[in-house]
Amino acid sequence: MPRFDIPARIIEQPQLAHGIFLLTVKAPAILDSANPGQFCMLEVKYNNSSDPLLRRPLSIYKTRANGQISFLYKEVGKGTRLLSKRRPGEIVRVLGPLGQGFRLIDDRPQCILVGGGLGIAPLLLLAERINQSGKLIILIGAGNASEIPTIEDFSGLTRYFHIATEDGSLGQRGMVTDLLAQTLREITGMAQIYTCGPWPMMKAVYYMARKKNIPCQVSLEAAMACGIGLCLGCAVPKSDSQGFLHVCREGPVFDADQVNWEYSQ
Amino acid sequence: MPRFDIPARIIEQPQLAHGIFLLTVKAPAILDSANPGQFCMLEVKYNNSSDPLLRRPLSIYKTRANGQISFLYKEVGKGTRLLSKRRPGEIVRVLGPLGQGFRLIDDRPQCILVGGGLGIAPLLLLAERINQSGKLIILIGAGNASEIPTIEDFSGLTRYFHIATEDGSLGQRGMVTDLLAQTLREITGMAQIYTCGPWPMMKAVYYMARKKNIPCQVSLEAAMACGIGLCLGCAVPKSDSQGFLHVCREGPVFDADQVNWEYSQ
Amino acid sequence: MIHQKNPITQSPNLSIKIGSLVLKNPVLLASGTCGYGTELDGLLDLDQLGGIIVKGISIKPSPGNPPPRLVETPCGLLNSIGLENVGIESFIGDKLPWLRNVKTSLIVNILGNSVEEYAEIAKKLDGAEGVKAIEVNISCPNVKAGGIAFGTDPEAAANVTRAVKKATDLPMIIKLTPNVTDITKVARKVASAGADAISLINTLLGMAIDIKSRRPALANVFGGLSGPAIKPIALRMVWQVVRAVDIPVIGVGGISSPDDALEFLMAGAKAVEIGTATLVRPGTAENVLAGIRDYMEANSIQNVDDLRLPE
Amino acid sequence: MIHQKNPITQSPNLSIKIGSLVLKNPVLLASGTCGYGTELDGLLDLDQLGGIIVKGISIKPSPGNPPPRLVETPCGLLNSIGLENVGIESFIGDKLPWLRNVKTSLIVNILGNSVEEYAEIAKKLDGAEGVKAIEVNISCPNVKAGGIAFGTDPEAAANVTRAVKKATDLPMIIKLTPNVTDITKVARKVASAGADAISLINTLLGMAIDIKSRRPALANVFGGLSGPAIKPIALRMVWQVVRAVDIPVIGVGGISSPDDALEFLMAGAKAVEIGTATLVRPGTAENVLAGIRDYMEANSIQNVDDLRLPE
Ligand SMILES: Cc1cc2nc3c(=O)[nH]c(=O)nc-3n(C[C@H](O)[C@H](O)[C@H](O)COP(=O)(O)OP(=O)(O)OC[C@H]3O[C@@H](n4cnc5c(N)ncnc54)[C@H](O)[C@@H]3O)c2cc1C
Ligand SMILES: Cc1cc2nc3c(=O)[nH]c(=O)nc-3n(C[C@H](O)[C@H](O)[C@H](O)COP(=O)(O)OP(=O)(O)OC[C@H]3O[C@@H](n4cnc5c(N)ncnc54)[C@H](O)[C@@H]3O)c2cc1C
Ligand SMILES: Cc1cc2nc3c(=O)[nH]c(=O)nc-3n(C[C@H](O)[C@H](O)[C@H](O)COP(=O)(O)O)c2cc1C
Ligand SMILES: Cc1cc2nc3c(=O)[nH]c(=O)nc-3n(C[C@H](O)[C@H](O)[C@H](O)COP(=O)(O)O)c2cc1C
Ligand code: FES
Ligand code: FES
Repeated sequence: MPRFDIPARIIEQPQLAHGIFLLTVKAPAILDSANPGQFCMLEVKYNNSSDPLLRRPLSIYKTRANGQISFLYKEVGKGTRLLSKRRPGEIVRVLGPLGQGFRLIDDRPQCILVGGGLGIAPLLLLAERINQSGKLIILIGAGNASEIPTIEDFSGLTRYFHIATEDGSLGQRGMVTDLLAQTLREITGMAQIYTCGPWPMMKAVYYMARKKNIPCQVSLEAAMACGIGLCLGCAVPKSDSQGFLHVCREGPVFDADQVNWEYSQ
Repeated sequence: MPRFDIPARIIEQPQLAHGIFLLTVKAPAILDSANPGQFCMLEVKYNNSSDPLLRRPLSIYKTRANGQISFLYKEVGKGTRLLSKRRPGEIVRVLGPLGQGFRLIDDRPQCILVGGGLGIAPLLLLAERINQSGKLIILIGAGNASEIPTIEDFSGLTRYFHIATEDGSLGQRGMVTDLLAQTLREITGMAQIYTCGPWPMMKAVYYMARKKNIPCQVSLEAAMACGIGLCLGCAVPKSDSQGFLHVCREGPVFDADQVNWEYSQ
Repeated sequence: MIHQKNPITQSPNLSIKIGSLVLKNPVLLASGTCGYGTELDGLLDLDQLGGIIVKGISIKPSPGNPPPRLVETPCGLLNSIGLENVGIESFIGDKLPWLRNVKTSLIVNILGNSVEEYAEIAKKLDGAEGVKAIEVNISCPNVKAGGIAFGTDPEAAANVTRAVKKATDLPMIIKLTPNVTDITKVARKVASAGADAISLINTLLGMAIDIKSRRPALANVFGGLSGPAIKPIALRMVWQVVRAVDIPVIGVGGISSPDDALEFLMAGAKAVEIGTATLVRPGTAENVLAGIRDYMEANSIQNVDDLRLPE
Repeated sequence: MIHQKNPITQSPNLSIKIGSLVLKNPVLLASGTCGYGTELDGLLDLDQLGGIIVKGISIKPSPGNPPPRLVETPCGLLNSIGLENVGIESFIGDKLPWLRNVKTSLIVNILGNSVEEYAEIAKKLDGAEGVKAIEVNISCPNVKAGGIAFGTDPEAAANVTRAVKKATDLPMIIKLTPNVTDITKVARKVASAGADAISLINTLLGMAIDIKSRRPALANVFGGLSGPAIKPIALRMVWQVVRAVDIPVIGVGGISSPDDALEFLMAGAKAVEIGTATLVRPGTAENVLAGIRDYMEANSIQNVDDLRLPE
């Protein structure tokens, strides 16, 4: 599984909604070996500054045939703020593709994607891939419509597409887990759930899936220093032992059973 | 002597020659109380980054009636490199005007300004000020022509204007001290020397002046943390005691006699 | 996280007590980074602050170390000023009168070459009108004798503490050096020797080499490291000392923002000192103070002491 | 500054000797920041380097500390990994075979809970094909027993040194902790107890508080501070220890660029280890090595040992 640490030129970086950016860089080498659910580590510091010190992990959101990769991200702190100031033509160092992405399960004709807020980021490539084969159900939730400005990228992929927002500004008023409950009531036959979003949401999704005996893959987040298994910092407790999963190396996508959901950081 | 620490908008920042920039910001408050030879401390870090930590001292090069101040500087390291990346419209924090500038001596009809390389930066305002009264002689030296791209700002001010470059690419081939030797041979009557440039140059200028009993003011540089007398870091040994001059507070302009020129840092 | 459930109606109470000393708020200026106060005139409203701790004063005036005295490091500053100061006589005669007019608590940082010298300076300050407390610097890494030598030896630290205590009735803060194996040992010793409070940390001993000139970048070779780089170490030591002694602890080291200050207050510091950050931005202390107030209001915290995390 | 007067014709000699161990150049990867080597496959050409020091190994496998284990600080990184590792058996069985094929010197970092454990691991490594040296970690701030407890007590440090020396014929590097009052004391003790070399520094003990959750940011409360922030402290300690002992000293702490490495080599370090910088940019060590070579060529320095500043 080849990985590359390359200086990538910024093609564009529009602000899609308040604090949400879509960064597109040219990185053909990374693109060629990228799988749905994988991520990259992006250098956010300027020039020779060492503050912020660490790179930031971002999921690969979209790829284009011409070697372009896009990252969909939210400005939440120092690092993402600096990144958002970068302009087309500038260079940003990108290390990737990293981690184990989603595993496609052949005997599951119905795939339910559950995304919360910017947790949709790793799901687009997956949705595109699934779309070529089985039945794709997409459920997306957010606080309000402006938190998910790229929703059109998903809505065209399948007619089984539902949105819930807490303030009702888009789709149904409520939580994405409400949508999932409805879906689980309706579907018959084998299914597979893929989810990414805030920890409490994923936890709820997993417990709902387990009740129905539906396998569930989750994409986790953890603070990372290296993204490639060197530092052992990105630990998440395992469900079955004293040990830890390492989000960057064995993840970020895990079978939800593996994770100790009761551990709160 | 009022000082201000203000966010100043960048008007323009052309690169005049390789690695030499002319940064113009809007800072009317600072301009109003600025005197020739004074400097400002400019924040060079981005956003919330604390590396580089310290501000950078730059002399006030030029002022315009509309509240604009210009700094003429050379990219030599991390801080100036970051500063040079800033674009019009962005904000840079500026603290100034700081320090004691040049003292105009009324009974000195002939004022000789000796600048080496970007040591000309604090001399322009002084030249403009002197020009209104006495006789102005300007001597400028540099390695080659491209190190002094703003030479026209000076050349129009007086007909007693001479340049020396080490490679002969502009003016006479040689050192600015050659020009000074010639000038000192020619002039008669009371004179005053003002100089800024590399330490060895200023030292040579001072020793030449002393031989002729001509008073000499020098603008010194020292590593600075605060620029306002808080840290006592910007020390330069005094000529007459164990004590130190503080470049930011008692300087940057000193009577050359006060300085221990034999101390090499 | 504490949510804003019942926004409080009174404004939060920021005043604190350090022994018999009452400060109007917990934000102080650290010694050596605010001169004698005058230097900040017009750039920072000293009247707003909890206190100002002036540059370390010795018996005799001192010229300090030869230059270069400063080197910038990643997120840090190395200094080897070496306690350049005007001496106690000139301080009282020339600097104190101006400082008396400032409406903040004046704390004088002192440094001696011997236990006797510490006591002598303290005695001189005892009668000086306007001085509210003494901060005893047993932690300066930049002077040959005295300074850090007292701070790294718990016994010596206790001796200085006792001597100063005897020499003055002023509240006495002992300022510790981080350059020790176990900070709690020194802290316990000075606490039981009668210190009214402990402040920490002074700078960490560091150095830099100028690879162009192929020489140490400071004329003095070693210098004291300050600034954001050292914040995690300062915070750890404050946390440890708060849990080791019963007297108030004042946190210092790399504080540049309200969030930084809140970390120290949550760790249990009674107050904070702003050092290098004032050099970088003279108005930092006012900004930190405003941010602490905002946080308390937003989180309905009435007293600044309540910021401390529950054990 | 040394000017390029007579550009040398041969390429500079970068090889160094640490006791009986010959390294092809002075650039090593620091323990805990390069995994077991495989993780860097394709991102860094290990064959180019002087050596690789793998993650600290204990007798039994260890899961390490609970998360969160990482916090970013200004120019620094706090970690509380807590020596998660596969244990000596699995290391020899599963990791060593791959490492044997790498054309660089393999150094194994070891950590025990007792003097006996250190000796036991060392004995196990003594016979292991491919292992060129042992780095004895008596400085880990993230484990309860052992680790730093040995490194802060000169006597205990000497005991571990002697025990490991007895257990193995491999060259033995003792890695010191900076969390001490006087680093030269510990250094002298381990040198006279038979260490072949000393490496320093391990991380500085620090902490951070998450003001949003109002909790220590690391589950373990304290962590070890590394990265550019600590470079001035590391360099100072290397300078001190180089002048205190006669055995080779290896410098580590905040080295990210060729200039950083040159500072340590000028201070007298025989070699350098790249730690946190590899996490930030996997190719750092190659870049550092190239930069050292360039500097030597530009300044006509034939042997890397000649970088050391004259006294
Ligand atoms: C595998 C993976 C994929 C991710 N994909 C995306 C994505 O596609 N879009 C997106 O908006 N965000 C994504 N995130 C979260 C993103 O990495 C953080 O929002 C970002 O690191 C915050 O950096 P900051 O400097 O702005 O925030 P700060 O809070 O200033 O960061 C301080 C430190 O905390 C770490 N940190 C803060 N929040 C998180 C977080 N949620 N997860 C991990 N580390 C964090 C930072 O990396 C940094 O080291 C992903 C995280 C992981 C682990
Ligand atoms: C009063 C005063 C006025 C100045 N005016 C000008 C000017 O008008 N134009 C101009 O080009 N330069 C001027 N300088 C020099 C300028 O401040 C430095 O070139 C600049 O600080 C270098 O920063 P850097 O980060 O690019 O270099 P680095 O070498 O990376 O800087 C590292 C550290 O060294 C300090 N430093 C480096 N060189 C100098 C220097 N020559 N003097 C003082 N500190 C230094 C920096 O401030 C910083 O703290 C002036 C200096 C002083 C003291
Ligand atoms: C330039 C400078 C001078 C200092 N002088 C003194 C001093 O005279 N007395 C003292 O106790 N501490 C002195 N200090 C230490 C600071 O008061 C403070 O303890 C230390 O810098 C850590 O805080 P900071 O990171 O906020 O600067 C000095 C620090 C600096 C940077
Ligand atoms: C995540 C991490 C894990 C570490 N693990 C070890 C270890 O297992 N054994 C050890 O001796 N040092 C360990 N260290 C310390 C480093 O080897 C090094 O001494 C220290 O980080 C300072 O160097 P740096 O600033 O270049 O990182 C670790 C450091 C980090 C950041
Ligand atoms: S982030 Fe370093 S091991 Fe996962
Ligand atoms: S730079 Fe701080 S006193 Fe001059």
